[in-house]
Amino acid sequence: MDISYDLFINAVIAGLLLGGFYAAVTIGVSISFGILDIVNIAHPAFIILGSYIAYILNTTFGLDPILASLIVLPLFYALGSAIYQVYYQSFERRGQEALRGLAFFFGLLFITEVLLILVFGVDYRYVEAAYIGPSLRLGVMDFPLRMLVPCLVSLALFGALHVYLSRTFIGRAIAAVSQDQLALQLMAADPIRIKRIAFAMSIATASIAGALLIVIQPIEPSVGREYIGRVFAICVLGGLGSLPGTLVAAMLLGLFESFTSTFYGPSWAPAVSFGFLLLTLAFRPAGLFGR
Amino acid sequence: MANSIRIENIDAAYGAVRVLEDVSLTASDGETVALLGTNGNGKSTVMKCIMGIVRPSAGRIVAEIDGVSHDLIGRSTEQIVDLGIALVPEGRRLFPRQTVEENLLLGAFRPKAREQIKKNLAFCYEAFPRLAERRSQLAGSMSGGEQQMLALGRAIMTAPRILLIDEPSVGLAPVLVSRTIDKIKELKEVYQLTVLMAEQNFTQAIRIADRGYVIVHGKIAFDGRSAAELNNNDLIRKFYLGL
Amino acid sequence: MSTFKFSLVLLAVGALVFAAARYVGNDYVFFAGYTVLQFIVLATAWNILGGYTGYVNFGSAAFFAVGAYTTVFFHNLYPLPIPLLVVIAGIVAGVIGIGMGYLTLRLRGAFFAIATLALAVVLQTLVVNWDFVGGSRGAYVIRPESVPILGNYINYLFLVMLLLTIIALVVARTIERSQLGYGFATIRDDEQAAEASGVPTLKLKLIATAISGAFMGMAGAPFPYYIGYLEPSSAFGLAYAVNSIAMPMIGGTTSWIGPLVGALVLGITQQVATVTISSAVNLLIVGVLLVVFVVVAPNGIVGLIQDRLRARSK
Amino acid sequence: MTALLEVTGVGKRFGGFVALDGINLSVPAGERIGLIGPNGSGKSTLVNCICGTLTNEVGQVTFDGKHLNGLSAHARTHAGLARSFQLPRPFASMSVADNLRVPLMFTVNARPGTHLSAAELDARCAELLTLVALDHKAHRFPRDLTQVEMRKLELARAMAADPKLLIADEAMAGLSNSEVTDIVALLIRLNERGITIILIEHIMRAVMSFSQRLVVLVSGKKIADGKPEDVIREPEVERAYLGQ
Repeated sequence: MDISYDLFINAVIAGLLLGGFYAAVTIGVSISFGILDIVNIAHPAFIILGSYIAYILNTTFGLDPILASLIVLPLFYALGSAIYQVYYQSFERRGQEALRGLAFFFGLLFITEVLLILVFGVDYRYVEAAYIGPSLRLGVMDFPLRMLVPCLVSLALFGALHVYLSRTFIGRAIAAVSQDQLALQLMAADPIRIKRIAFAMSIATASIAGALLIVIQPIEPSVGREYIGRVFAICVLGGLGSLPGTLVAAMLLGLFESFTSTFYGPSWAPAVSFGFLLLTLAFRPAGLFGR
Repeated sequence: MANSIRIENIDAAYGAVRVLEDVSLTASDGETVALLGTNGNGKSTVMKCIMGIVRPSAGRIVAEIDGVSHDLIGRSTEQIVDLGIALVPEGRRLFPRQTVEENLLLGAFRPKAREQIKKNLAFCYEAFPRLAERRSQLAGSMSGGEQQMLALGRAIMTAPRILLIDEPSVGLAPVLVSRTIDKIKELKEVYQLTVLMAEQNFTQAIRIADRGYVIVHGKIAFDGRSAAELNNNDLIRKFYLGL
Repeated sequence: MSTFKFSLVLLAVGALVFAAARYVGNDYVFFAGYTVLQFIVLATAWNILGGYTGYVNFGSAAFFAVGAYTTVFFHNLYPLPIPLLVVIAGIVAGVIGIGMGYLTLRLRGAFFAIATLALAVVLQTLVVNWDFVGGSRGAYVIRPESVPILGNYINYLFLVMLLLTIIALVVARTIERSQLGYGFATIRDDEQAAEASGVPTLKLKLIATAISGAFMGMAGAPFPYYIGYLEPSSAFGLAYAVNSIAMPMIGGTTSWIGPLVGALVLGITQQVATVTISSAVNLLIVGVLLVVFVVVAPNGIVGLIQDRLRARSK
Repeated sequence: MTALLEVTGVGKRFGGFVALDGINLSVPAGERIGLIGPNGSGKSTLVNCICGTLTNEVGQVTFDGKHLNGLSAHARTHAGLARSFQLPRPFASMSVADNLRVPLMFTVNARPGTHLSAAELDARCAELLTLVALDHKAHRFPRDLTQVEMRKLELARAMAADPKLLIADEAMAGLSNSEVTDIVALLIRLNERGITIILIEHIMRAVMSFSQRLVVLVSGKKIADGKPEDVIREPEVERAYLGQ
């Protein structure tokens, strides 16, 4: 009985730590899909790109992967800015985002994945850092630092973005832009510029999320696909663009996956997110905290 | 310093449908001018032309802000707002999923407005105590009257010199209409604004208007040089109800 | 041209293609040809939902794999003739399509697209955990050395796929010209106006999803016999998903001919590139072409040709 | 005699905003009704609740003896309710004639006992196009139409569903005087064929010449309902338009 109690407690801890990390993976999609209504299904591919960049900087210069991701953050921001410009000019402005815009992001997803395969092959890659390996133990509770550090970084990122979106002029404009573009213009703000900033920020978060991912697990180019279901499930369940909702949904999914792997085996975990997504779409499309 | 707006002979069309024909009107410094007429006659389109939302096919629109003239045609909406012209749009167009306070703060997006944000916010809460009580409530959950107050407050937050208001009475019960009209007068006096107001509710509008125009089928049908001239109810009845 | 005449023409073309391939007599022609035909079916199937109604399916690979694993399942249980397997696979995949659609098609199109993407991951998870069909290790499906009359087995597979291609094209073209096709187009143009005109939009979307999914499943059914050894990562390969979108988008999405053109152009290019460069690079080419076409030529090759013709006639 | 359309106690809110507040409306078969009211008074919301584009939270809509609550929009069209949209929403990828073919195929042919052959479909399309004077544009696409023609197409498409009740939502906004006269005449001709019509319109001249009965909405409430000449003189209506 003692053993199953330990197992249970540790499954909860692992789930919460995993959920914290999922929050960082999802926050970019919460901004692009949840707030801006841009269905960027390539987001997980950009996260994997972030992982590989952290990997290169870690193996060649011995940089800490999370620090590395902060250094390349501006590059991701610029990439996001450029992608939005193409997206706006080619699809949004012409009202063709539904079919062709989706295909565009699907193409980007595919190109990124194939490029990574061409450069790095399909072998698993990993990084070195002091916190990968050791564990913090509190009685029966086990906190692997490999999970704890990403969870804390993720929560910090989450908190920073939440403050930014609710306390700054640009942040409030980002939250407003999908509600009423013309009204935003009447506040003297250029909605296209606001969207470009927001989308660039969403891609910038992929840099950090990527570094966290490769800290948690070794990666290969197609790992991103497993995250497509996860991020959109969390984003929809969290109520599209609501940051507190996203955090709660991420924790829930983390817990469910943790319990699934603990009691049924890790190979079943990817199916959990899909079940989440389908049930949400079928019964509560507005999410748990529906707007 | 003077703040005024002058529209000279504008035409406007949606596709092949002509909505405005040779419309000219002015609102001089410190005036409250009413643009009267029933729905579908082009009042909103005049407002949209001034704000750069609809581009006139002919004519000129010139605004004088603090004594400096600006040609408005060809400028984007956000540039026009940034000059110091605010529009309270038809249907209010609040940000429904943001709180009252966030809506007000969004009004202060332009750099000039950010300088006066404290003063203007305090004024809004003083002028509209309901907004102060409900500052953390979502805008979309408020009643029609409260939403209209918020829309006015949000426009004031942009620190305008010229205020345009499109149909403040829409969807409001009669008692709220007169309260809203009183508030517009109060705002105008405190901030020394130049006001152009499009309104269907004739009786309410001319209570505070210095002058007014009646627009029928896209043309200025009557140019009332004074409030007294506009008070000729029979004439208005003819224009309004087609009697 | 009536549907009957059109079918006859396609059958004649098909017979010619088959005769020509037999004349060359090289097995490689049949292997490569099979792949191109399979892509024509996938692209045509994708377009029945994506092109006609405007709902994007990213999960083509999932439907394809459902077909392939239906075959593996029966191969391990009780081997059936391939044409029968094709029919069963079509039914299974069609039913899955309806189920997915029923849960998501009432919402905005983006939700359906995302759900299809996730469907692929989940079905793959299921298969990986299902030992009867080989699990993560994969399954061997030994194809017979020869079949009666035709002799060579790959000739037989090629012929099955050729017939399936003809059926898919005839179905697509028939839909396009029928009441159903009108209904699909109204959904693509404006769903609210469609409802106001009496079009039962949800029902039609489900029909489109079922037909589209069924053909993808059918395209997958002979695949285990073609490849000999099926593992989850090959059946669920992203290449199927991206090709079934890229081919109609590059060819043109509004009529049956677009996916055909796109599949021929891209399919043949890929066969050539696989031999001369590498298979990873040719996938990159598909991705890049997809992005370039949706940005630069939104109506695909067919659209470009139509514009050219129109310009000349003026 | 029971009414063709019976709206009882219909209410609709958007957030805290009450768009419709307990609307009752009874429309006997064959009548021509004008529905007027200032902007934002809830006219379009009422139409959307009747036609199934929106769902009313309270109240009941009954049409031709049938409860409509819970019925999808297309089922209501099949039952004999047709509407035109305030902003025309043509099927952009189809020719003008094909736009009319859609309701013919999906609504008229879906009714038990009717089956139009291909030739009959063509004839019906041609007839409808002649009725709205668009016959010369049958094979053009909506993008080639002027705004006026687009409105006519919108009306023709609603008529193609062979409705018992037609709701025309601001079919005349932005049209010239003579065009308004044309459309009013067209609607009256349709009514003479036995179609009940609700016209939502701002152009008072059109409303007054069309309506046998006038209903006025203000702030989501019905404030007047009766003979047009009387209604327009009611102090409450005058107040709604002129203010007090």
